[in-house]
Amino acid sequence: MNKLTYFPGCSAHGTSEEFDHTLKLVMKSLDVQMEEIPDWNCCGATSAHVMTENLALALPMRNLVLAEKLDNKTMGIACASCYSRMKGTKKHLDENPELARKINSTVIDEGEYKGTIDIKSMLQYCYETIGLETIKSKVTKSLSGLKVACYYGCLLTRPKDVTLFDSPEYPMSMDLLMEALGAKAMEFDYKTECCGASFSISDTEIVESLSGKILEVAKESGAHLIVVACPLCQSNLDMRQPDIEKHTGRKFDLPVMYFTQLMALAFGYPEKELRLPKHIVPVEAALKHIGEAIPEPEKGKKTKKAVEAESEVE
Amino acid sequence: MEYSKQIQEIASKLFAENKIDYFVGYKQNSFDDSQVPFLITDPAEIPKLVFTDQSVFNLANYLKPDHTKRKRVGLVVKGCDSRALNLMLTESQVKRENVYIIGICCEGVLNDKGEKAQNCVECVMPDPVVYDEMIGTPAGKREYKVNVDIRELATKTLEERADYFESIFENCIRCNACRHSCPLCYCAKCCIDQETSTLYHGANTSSGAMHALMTWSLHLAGRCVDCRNCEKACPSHLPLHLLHKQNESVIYENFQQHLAGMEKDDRGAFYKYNLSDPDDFIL
Amino acid sequence: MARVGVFVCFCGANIAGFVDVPAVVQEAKKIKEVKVAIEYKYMCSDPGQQMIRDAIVQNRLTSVVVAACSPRMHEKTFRKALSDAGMNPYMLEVANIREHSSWVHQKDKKAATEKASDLIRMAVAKSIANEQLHEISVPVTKRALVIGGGIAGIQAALDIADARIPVTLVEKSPSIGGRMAQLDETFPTLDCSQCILTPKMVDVASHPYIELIPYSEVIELDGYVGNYKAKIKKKASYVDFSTCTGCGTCTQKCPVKVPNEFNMNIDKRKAIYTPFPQAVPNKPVIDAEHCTMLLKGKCGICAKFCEKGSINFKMVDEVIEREIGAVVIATGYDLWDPKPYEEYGVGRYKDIITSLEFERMVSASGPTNGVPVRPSDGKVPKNVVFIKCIGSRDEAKGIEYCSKICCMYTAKHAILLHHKVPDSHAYIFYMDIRAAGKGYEEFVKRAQVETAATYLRGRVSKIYKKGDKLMVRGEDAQIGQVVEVEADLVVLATAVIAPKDNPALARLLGVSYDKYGYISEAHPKLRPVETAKAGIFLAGCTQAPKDIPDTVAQASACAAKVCGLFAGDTMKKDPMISTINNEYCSGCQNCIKVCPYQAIVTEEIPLGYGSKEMRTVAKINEGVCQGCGSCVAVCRSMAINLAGFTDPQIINEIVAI
Amino acid sequence: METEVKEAQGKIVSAENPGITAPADWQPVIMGILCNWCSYAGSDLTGTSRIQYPPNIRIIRVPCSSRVDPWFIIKSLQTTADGVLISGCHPGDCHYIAGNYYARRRFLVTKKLLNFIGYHENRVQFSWVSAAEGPKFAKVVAKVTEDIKKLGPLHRYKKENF
Repeated sequence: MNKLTYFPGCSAHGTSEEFDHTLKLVMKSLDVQMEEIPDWNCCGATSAHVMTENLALALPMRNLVLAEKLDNKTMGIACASCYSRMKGTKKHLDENPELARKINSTVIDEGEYKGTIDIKSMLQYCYETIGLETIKSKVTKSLSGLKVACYYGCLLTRPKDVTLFDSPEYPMSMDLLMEALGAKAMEFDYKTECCGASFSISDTEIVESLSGKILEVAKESGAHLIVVACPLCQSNLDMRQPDIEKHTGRKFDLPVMYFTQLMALAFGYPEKELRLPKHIVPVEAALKHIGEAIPEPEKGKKTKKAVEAESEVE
Repeated sequence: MEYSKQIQEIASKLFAENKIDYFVGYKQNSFDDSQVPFLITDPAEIPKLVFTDQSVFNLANYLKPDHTKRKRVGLVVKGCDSRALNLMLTESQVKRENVYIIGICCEGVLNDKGEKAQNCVECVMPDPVVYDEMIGTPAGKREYKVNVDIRELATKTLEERADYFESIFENCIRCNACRHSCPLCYCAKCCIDQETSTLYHGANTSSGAMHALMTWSLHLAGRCVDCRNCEKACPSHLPLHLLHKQNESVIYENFQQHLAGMEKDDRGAFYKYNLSDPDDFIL
Repeated sequence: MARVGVFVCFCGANIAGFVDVPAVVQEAKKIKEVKVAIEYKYMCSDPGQQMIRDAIVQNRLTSVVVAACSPRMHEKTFRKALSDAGMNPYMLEVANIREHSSWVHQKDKKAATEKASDLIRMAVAKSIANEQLHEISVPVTKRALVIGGGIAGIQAALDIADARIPVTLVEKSPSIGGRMAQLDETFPTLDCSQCILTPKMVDVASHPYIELIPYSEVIELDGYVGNYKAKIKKKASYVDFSTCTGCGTCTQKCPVKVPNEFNMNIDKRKAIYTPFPQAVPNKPVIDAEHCTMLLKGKCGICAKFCEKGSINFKMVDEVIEREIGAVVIATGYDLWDPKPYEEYGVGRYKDIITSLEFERMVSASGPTNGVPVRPSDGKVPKNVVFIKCIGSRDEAKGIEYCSKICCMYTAKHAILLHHKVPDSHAYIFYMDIRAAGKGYEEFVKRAQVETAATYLRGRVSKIYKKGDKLMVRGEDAQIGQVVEVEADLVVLATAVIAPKDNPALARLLGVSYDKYGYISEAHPKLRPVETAKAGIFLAGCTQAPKDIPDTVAQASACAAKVCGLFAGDTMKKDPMISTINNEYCSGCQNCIKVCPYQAIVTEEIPLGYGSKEMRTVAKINEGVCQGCGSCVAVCRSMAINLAGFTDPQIINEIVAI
Repeated sequence: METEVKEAQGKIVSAENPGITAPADWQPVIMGILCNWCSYAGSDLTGTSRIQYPPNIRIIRVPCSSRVDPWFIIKSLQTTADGVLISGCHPGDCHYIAGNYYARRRFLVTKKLLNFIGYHENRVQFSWVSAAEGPKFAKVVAKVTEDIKKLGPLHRYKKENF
């Protein structure tokens, strides 16, 4: 029984409720007990850190202080930008203890900041702490035949020296996770490109062009659907898809699912548990591909040749 | 501390096995209870050999080339003496195979007032650091203490110190006994005696003495083992150890707690350096 | 009794303006050893020197003091004047009354004058203790060792050998030629690299004064300038070069195929191979890592087919020694591995290649017979994107410096692409175009105009796959927009880096190297081809990125330096070095401990006059001693003295005032 | 320990030994021993850039600070000099690789020993001056001169005839 301090972030209880829900299911079957931080507050993403630095630090710091109270080693964070704020803040505070003491004493009454807790995104937690082998073992319904494009977004692996997780430019953890579930992760170059998140209210056109690009390349890769680990990515790619299609005049119908949804599916939960109705772009069609046989591309042979290239005897 | 018997046995054994040509030890003085260095070539004289807390001299001095003529020598050394010998070996003044070393784990010798000598009270290494045969039980390395006189002088004003040392230098008669008694002053021709330099070292004046003694102590800085042979030899009873102990304390605290002659192949603090040596005294 | 002449210089108003020179001269006259004291406007001028020469002769002077500018300025000039007058040049002392008096005490003429007189007294006193010194001549072994057989090594070796000085050229690969042999055509003239290089390679092989040792490495160097001893390891080639005719049957018959490093692993070579057709020497070697005979003891086909029986699987590495006088380091460069550029998909996409791979493709003798093709499907590319500064000028992923040659060879590649595939189009992403050099800017223009290559100023942020195309997205800073280019082939201009074993070599030769691994020159401006260690020179990219013209120029400069070093049978050396009076030496060997140049050794001398017994004393190696005086200060017996700065001289100075 | 310098009726009172006084216009002699490659070149630069400094220093050129035998210092103090300044290359810059590291050790011990037998620590000073530090050399000389003026003339162990 692993224990995990859980920080859902604002969207988990709203737009990305399906993420939160399936995450809890998955963690249950992975035998992880999640303790949600009592009375957690906004991480300050997007708005706070453009206003005042200290506020941008104070908000996550309070959450960290609360998190340290329930004494678990690790804190798992659902939302990518919450994750980025928290981990960034922790790094900053650990590097400037003086500042940490100042903020702690002035604004935070919940207790003293120790900087002991280890922060992980839920993807990171599944990949590093639980491990692919355990996940494989839990799979009851393989997703074989399903082609997915894994989209990590900008914050999950960046900046490198903050996240200290996977490659900042071409991460593979989610892809491998999907392969573990039996699905086929396609070669997808836009997995870390910007989706225009912070403009999703102010200037939707930018969002459309940027997200449009992502959808386009995902389509190119031949994927049936896009897998994400971030609510904002999800809403941008899913919600805006119709408008994007209207603008570009291209039909994508690429459902955008959370990796936890697919995990839940693979772990044998019924489809209704996945909260599919919440999706704008219908998912069902894509999921039909499960079970199909994928024709082995000649790429595989090539790689074998590459191996021989080392030294071959006629 | 009474090891006369053991030493006599070893000496006779060495002569019997023809391992040595000379044996250098101590002999009782006829007129009082003090002792003198005693160099024997004839086994018949072995019974005269003694070793007690009166065996004050550093016999390593008798390994100087002009004394032993590079013959094979059996030698009695205390802790401090063995450190001097160690340096002589490192500086290739003595061939190891030419000397059979009888190391004494020293419990300290007496000064002429009959109490334990100052350098023995402050001794850091009473056991021999190099030997063929050891007598007594090792006491191990002791903690280094800055010499009591140095500490006391440090509390004096600059002027007081100056006057004190001027009086010392005034009383030096430039007999060079200190040099001759020091096992580490083995130079083929001492710089003080050289034509090129006598001019500068001056004659028997306080300034001449100051120059000679300062140069001498700087030549021994990082090498002096505090055996106090020089002081015992000085006819004017000058506290020559002050200069040496001063240098030793400076070197100890600044250069990785260096002490002379403790390890083999250690040539002394001036013949190596450390990138992190103190630099703050330099503008 | 010493007879000293004092010559005080006005240096125009430089000295006379702030020092009362006549008064100084009067003061000098009072010193009892001073027989003559003269003042003059410019002592360094011919008439000035003439005065000195005359005075020396007329007054039978034993030493001379010139009170003028810093000795670092004119000491040599005045020494020459002395020797012209038949006096030992080292009887000169210079009193620095300009830099140390007139220029720094301009507000206080009296003090400046007093100080000048004092400085002269000191100089006079010192000069009295001066000894007659004579230049030391060190024998030199007239043979140069050149390390590296690229164009730098080849040029240096040929130039030295043409001066009839024997050269040993050591190359670690089986053939000389280096990087230049891999190039197709060279900027800015587009003349074929092979055509201009191979004749030189042949010259090396046939030159009577060049000993070519291929497939070997220098493993040890000791000694000092003019008298080095080098140990060279000849790697086992398993082929007896003396009998091998280079017929090539073995290579045809060999069944083992190995990636061909000469062609950047685009095609295969055999396990017994010559790197390329024009190789010098044109003899094959066996690659022990892949030969099945050497690995598993099976096969041996090459041996069966070799008529001469030159193949010998028993061959082992052999170490040979050479006595040499000077060394030229010319180890060339490596190319940076672009792996860190993950956003470009380096390693994932076969159609992203490096410039040298492209160079091999367009080379007529290359693996694709001069036609660039896409590694993925072998199609001929139409749209080719070249990206510059891959690794260069990139603190985040690569190195800070500019690799210097990429701008030019990329322009060349655009032109070559146009030649080979006329209907193709080249897009070039660049940060700046650095085309400083004869005919370089024009060459870039040519690429832009004639071949209509599209130059886009900006970095590429992303490369992604679209069908079988590569989409290259980057910024065009000139229009301030993001652009996307659909490419069939992407060529990365990877940075030039120092060979990875440069530091090891530097340590073994005892020269210094910088943080990148390049060998450091003695002075960045004034001694660019020498290392800090006397007699060791450097040429080409082993020092820093360079193009071929610069490399060749530097190589020839090295040759000139080597020839200069070898002019005459002995090297002249400054006599101001340590000398040991072994009568006083007690053999404690502390001087050996502190000498930074290992210039002190021990010697055995008789214990006393006519004695059979020996004692050990120290001995100075005149060739090595640089005259720092460390040993003098640590010698308690004062047995060592430093000529020109002896204790008597310095003490005289101290007590003179 | 040392009493501060007092300007008493236009006289300099030695900080070392209040018993010793000197006229206010008294000028000390400072023996400067400079290494050829850094400090001497630096002092030349001071000259070529016309930076002014007190005229009390008398400069001796040696190849390297490691050439300086401690008894040069003692000698100077006994004969002509009221103070000594020794200058070499910065650590790591030694033209002879490591000479100044050996020198640094000897200097420290010598300085302390002289202070121990009654010389004020400012009598003997050391500096690292590079060939590029013309201004620094001027500063150093000014400081040393100032210090030694405070100390007044050196009286002990002076030799009249030698």
